Amino acid sequence: MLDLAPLTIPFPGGHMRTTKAAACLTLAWTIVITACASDRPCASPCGTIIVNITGAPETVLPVFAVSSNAQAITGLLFLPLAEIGNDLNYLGDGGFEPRIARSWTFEDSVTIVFALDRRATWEDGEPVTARDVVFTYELYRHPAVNSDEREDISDIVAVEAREEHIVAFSFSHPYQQQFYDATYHMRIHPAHLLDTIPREALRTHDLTRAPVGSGPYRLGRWDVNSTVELLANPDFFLGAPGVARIVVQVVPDLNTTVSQLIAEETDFADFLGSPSNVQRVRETKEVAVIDFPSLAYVFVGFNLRDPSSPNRPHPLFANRDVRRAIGLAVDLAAIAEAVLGDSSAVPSGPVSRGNALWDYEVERTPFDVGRATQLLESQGWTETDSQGYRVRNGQRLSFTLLVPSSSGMRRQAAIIMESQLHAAGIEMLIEELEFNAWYERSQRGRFDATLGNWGQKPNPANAIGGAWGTGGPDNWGSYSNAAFDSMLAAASRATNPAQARTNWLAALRLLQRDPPAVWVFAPSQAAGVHGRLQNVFVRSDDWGATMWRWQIASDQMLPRDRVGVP
Amino acid sequence: MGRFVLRRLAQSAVIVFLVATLTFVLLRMAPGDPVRAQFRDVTVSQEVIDEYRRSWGLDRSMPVQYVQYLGNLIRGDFGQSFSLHRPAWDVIREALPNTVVLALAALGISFATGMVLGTAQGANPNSRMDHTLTVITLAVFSIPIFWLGLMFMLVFGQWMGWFPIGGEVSPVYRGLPLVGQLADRFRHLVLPALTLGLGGAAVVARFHRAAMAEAFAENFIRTARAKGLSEQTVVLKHALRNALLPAITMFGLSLPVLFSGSVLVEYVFAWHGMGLAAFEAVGRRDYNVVTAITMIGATLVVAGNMVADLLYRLADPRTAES
Amino acid sequence: MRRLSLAIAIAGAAVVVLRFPRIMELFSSGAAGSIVAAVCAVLVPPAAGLAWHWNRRPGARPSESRTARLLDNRQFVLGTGVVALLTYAAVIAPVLSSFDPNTQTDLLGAATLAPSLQHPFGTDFYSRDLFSRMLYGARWSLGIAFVAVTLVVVVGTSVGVIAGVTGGIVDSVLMRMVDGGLAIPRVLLLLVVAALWGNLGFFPLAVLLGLTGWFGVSRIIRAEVLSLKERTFLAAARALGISQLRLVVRHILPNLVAPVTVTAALGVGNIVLIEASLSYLGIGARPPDPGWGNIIREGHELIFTAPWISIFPGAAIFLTVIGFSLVGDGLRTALNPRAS
Amino acid sequence: MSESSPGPLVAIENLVKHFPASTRLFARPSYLKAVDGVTLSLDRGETVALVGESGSGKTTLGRCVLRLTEPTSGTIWFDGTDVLALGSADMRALRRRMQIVFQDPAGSLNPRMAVGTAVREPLEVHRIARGKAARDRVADLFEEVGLDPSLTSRFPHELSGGQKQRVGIARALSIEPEFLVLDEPVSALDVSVQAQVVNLLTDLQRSRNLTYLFIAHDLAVVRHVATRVAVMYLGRIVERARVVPLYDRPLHPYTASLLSAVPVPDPTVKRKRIVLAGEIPSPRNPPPGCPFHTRCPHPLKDARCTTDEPALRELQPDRWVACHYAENPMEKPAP
Repeated sequence: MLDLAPLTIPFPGGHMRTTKAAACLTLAWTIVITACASDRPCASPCGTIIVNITGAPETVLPVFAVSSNAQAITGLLFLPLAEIGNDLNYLGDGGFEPRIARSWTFEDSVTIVFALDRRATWEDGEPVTARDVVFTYELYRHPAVNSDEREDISDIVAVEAREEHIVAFSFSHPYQQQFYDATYHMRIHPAHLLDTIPREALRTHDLTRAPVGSGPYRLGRWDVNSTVELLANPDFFLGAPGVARIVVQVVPDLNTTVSQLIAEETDFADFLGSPSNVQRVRETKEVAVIDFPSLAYVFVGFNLRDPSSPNRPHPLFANRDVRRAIGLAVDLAAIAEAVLGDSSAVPSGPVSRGNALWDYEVERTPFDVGRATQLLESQGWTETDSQGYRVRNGQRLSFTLLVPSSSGMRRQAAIIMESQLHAAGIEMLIEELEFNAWYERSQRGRFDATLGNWGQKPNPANAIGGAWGTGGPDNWGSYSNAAFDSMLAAASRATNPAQARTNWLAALRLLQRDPPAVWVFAPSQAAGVHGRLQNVFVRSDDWGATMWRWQIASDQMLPRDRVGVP
Repeated sequence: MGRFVLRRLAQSAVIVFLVATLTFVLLRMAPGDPVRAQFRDVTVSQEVIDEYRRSWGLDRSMPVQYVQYLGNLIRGDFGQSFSLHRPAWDVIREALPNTVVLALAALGISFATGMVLGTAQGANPNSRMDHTLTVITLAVFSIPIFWLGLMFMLVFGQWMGWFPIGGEVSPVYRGLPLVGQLADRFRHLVLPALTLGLGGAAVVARFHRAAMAEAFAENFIRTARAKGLSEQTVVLKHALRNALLPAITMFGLSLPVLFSGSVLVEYVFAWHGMGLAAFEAVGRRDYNVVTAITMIGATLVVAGNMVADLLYRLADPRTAES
Repeated sequence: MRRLSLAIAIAGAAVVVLRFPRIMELFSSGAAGSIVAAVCAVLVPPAAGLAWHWNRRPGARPSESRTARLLDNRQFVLGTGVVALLTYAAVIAPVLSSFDPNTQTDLLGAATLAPSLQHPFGTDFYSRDLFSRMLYGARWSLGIAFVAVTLVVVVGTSVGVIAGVTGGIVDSVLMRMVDGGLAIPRVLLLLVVAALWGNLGFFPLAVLLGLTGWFGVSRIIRAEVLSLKERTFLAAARALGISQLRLVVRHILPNLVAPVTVTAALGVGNIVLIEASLSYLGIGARPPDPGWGNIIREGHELIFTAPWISIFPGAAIFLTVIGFSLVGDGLRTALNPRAS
Repeated sequence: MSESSPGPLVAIENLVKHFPASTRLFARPSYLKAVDGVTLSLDRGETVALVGESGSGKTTLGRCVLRLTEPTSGTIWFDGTDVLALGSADMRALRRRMQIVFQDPAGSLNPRMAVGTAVREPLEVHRIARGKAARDRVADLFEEVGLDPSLTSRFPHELSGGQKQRVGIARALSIEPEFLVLDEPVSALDVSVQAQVVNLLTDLQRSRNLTYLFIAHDLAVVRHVATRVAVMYLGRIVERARVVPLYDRPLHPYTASLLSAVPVPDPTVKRKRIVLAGEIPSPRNPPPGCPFHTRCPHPLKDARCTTDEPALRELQPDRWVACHYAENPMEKPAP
């Protein structure tokens, strides 16, 4: 057969050709859209940032925010005592920037005293005081308010107002993450407005839809399903924001978001999806791609218990060598490259790229089919059936992997893994489930293996312990290793960074030898940003964190920047 | 006729009630937990989960929940949206007008295009034009709707830049003058409405062609022609009037199809209507929102069918006699 | 129809000649599926040739019969041709393609290749041969459609006939059920139901599609029965003391053949479309097995960079729907006794 | 078959059939009185003609007799049996003795069934004959009604109207009934064929000793067939008599007008034709008093006619009329 060069179908990437008619139409539109905005020069704040998110934010009050989008949006309206640094350091106070708190002192090993910034005011003009901080702490701790941050601040035993602008935090014991716990989880809420509302009625109270904050932006308009409009607070005590308005719109389909970015209809999306989407954006000169480390990692979790009767060990995965053999039989680097493209990375354990632990040098499991074969044969999987799968006592070496259908990346990884494991004589059946069904099956332990994805906070201790520690609430596969548990505890309670590091390293090495999962990949995330935006930085845990400092060059403004901006 | 209307109203109420019950039960049977669905990919303590469940009344047994739900419903309360911390009605109040606008535009496109094509075909059956149009309408009917949407988006949105790519209005809509707002709405409506309406146009054209051909074959058309009426008068006055009945039936039947199609179109075009809201709410296991949207969708469909039936009776008194 | 037989015979013969080594390979493989495909590939061309020859004989067709009218209907013949070719390709899939549909030939080197001679439809994200996946996907997509439509027709006709013949309360109850069924947005219903099971597998999915698709059919059939009931020949049959059962079986059902066939033919295309939409939403064939809907779904993410992945299955769905619509239209015209 | 019981073969007493029908939006439910108290009897071997314009209820009456339409009230006796009291099994047995031939020969045959099969079907259903015997029987029947037995494999749309009607007759005769309702059996046929079919029917009556209820919308056809005639108007019988006296001297103005419309073979004869004004009123709301008064051409018509409904009274032996002025009939139309 002749081997010709592949036929390529011409498919222009950007907007290549615009017909005359189209040009006329666009011109007409531009006239309509600009007619209403006078041609005044841009004094800061000016312009509009349009942000695409995939799902509607559930709230605009931080204490109820759960999704990352709601956290980013509420973060623009409400301030914490201090903001975590861009390096996401959570040990001591390194890198933290003042916000509501102007300064702080470590009074003793269990007390931090904050001095509040006297310039800080609520939108209604009231000053922000120590009373608000105390109120906020009580709010976050209150069972009826039921904030999911409640557990993260459980080491804080008391918050008291010493003066109108002095507040003291007391901790149950000395540890490295005290400052992080005092500042990262809570954003200060206005006591004078919210204190009179019964706590259980707060969640649905009218004030939660018209929040009064102290941040760089104020809520302009909120359409539940579609858009949140934020307007700059020109009197913000830390300096006026750079951009006059932020419109956050809900666009569920990432293809649509990417097309909108390319067509300059939107300015920012923190997630672009597949590498091919990222590539499309890269090819557009008006839009920049910003890579930043993600706080998530993807894994194949093994169930160590028999899914049909949890008291019995799993017939396959209770055996450590079978688990290791599966890890050795998949070419994780190839999967990462195929699925994530350039930003590929294989994790060494349950850690994400945005996590400070990422730099610790723990060896990755190598791709070594020979070693895998050796391990399987040592366990009696010596024969092979007609389809090439290993057989022992007439039983095929076969298991089912649960995959949530909502995640394209995970599905792709599963399909590649299926093929690689087939080559090693292991049958992996893929069972795609709708996200909630997948979650329920996984959480109830009704699976052989499940393809999961955990997001982490800057401090990963709670998330790692919850997912892999004995009896952890999210330990779906019932993994239990007392040595690992104690190393984890030691790492969390370490009083200096070196000690913490030693314990973390030991814990991760242990997980490598006795793997409860295959750590598949730790993605780096790509955000699309319109080129006219300057001073842009995307922090891994919160896309909105630095947005108030973003700016638009006045000579690069688009017509839509001016429409309706007061 | 009055009894007929009353009976149909009663039946419609029963249908909507049954649909609500079925949705209620199906949702709670479906795996997944509304509380867990709020915490995607993040760990959360059981304590928090339990408190949510208690405050949403999910800790009670299904029959108790059902009775409470019905009680609220009778008072016109669709319950709270779990994921948005506000009444489910708020979600619908925002989404419903968007869906109605899209559906009406799509219906308009379907019927206007379909009737014109169908009339052109039916008036000259088996002509060359008839055959060409048959193939074209078949082709349009056969295109998967989401594919059509993406292609429209790519060609007319991105390459040509004629129309915006998604959303029902621009993000800066509110700052526009009235004329600008109208133009903005129109520009956003074109692609989704075409996507949703073209498939329907093909169906309408096919049915209308058949009806027209049949009407033309009937004697009275021959009589009308014999009387020396112009071809145009024959087509418009006589044949069209008689072919209206199938069109009315089509209208009733096309409503459910529209609602199903709108889920995909709304998803692709980020059109914040009921279909998209339902899609998201199913994903978040937001029981009350899903049930409310299904009920309202069912009400619209049932009402549409009822109107179609009434029109049918008014247009053709013979049906009332049997 | 004669020309169609001839076309199939020639195409089939060409396949046999061009893919002869592959056929021999399949014969010697020993796998039952491969041998069946090889046997079909060898047998179809002579069978089509015979059909052509038989039709060529003078007087082979009584010019007055309904069959003859059907075979003279150009739309019907064209539609049948399209459907037959697609089905034929699906049956002899292993003969036409040397690639296994699920094999990832070279994950990092041969992914998303544009169409070439080696890969006529290109390769997908996983470097799998799309031509092969299309052929095997046809088995899934067409198979589901056939099974589901059978179910739709059987249930829809039964309910329609029962409601129409019985009348009264039974009719009211059944029709209100149908109204209810029509009032629930089908995609929503399927979303919720599918969430219960995930990857359903062939028959459950077909049954699900079938059981949610009969409402409209039963409406049409009931209306048809009601209009039949007004016809004198049923009164004549009743006057002759013919039992209700026989009345239904011998007098009503045969007169429903036309609407039922037309509905069925149009229904196949509809089900293929719905299955594709469902796969798009993540409910379809279990990966890595191909179905047209799955292929489109996998191509969706790459639609702007590797459009061929979704163009070919889209076109296949398009062809199927057109084919069956033409068949349905042809049947409608030919089976209408007044049309002569 | 019992030939034993004396008296008429079929006796209809005070038969009423109402159809529910609501007229206008938000109106109270009303009824359409298709048949409104008809009494009629047929002796063995005779032909009673039932005549009236369309809408007069004669077809409904014919169908009621066979219970193809369930009457609202009244009694029907067939050979001494109360037909309306029969259960479905007994009714099916009785159906062997009474049959119907419909007006529309095309509609009364299943378009999807070969005509031979259609005639054979009742034979098999009633276990009269099956297999070859049944086929022979069908061939005989075809010959008897004047059809070529080779037509048995044809479908209805391949036959002419006259042929179809002959099939319909053969089918009705297949189970050897004693009584036939002929529901305008020839009115849908071409005039040339009409006579042939009518002749066939008279021949069959003679050879098989059949009793006919012959329904027709004018008096022309029935003159040579019927022994007695009943004229219906708006669901009621307005005149009932033997053929000769009725044709000679119609006592009811409606009969007179119908009779005046019968063409006379001799074109030289001039005759005054009575043309009725308007159309038959809707049976949904029949006029008060004499139902015919709105169109009555009788010179003596007066206020009484609009208020009092005339009873059907026996004016002469076997001569019943429902007209206040039956004693002063209108002039017999010329000659």
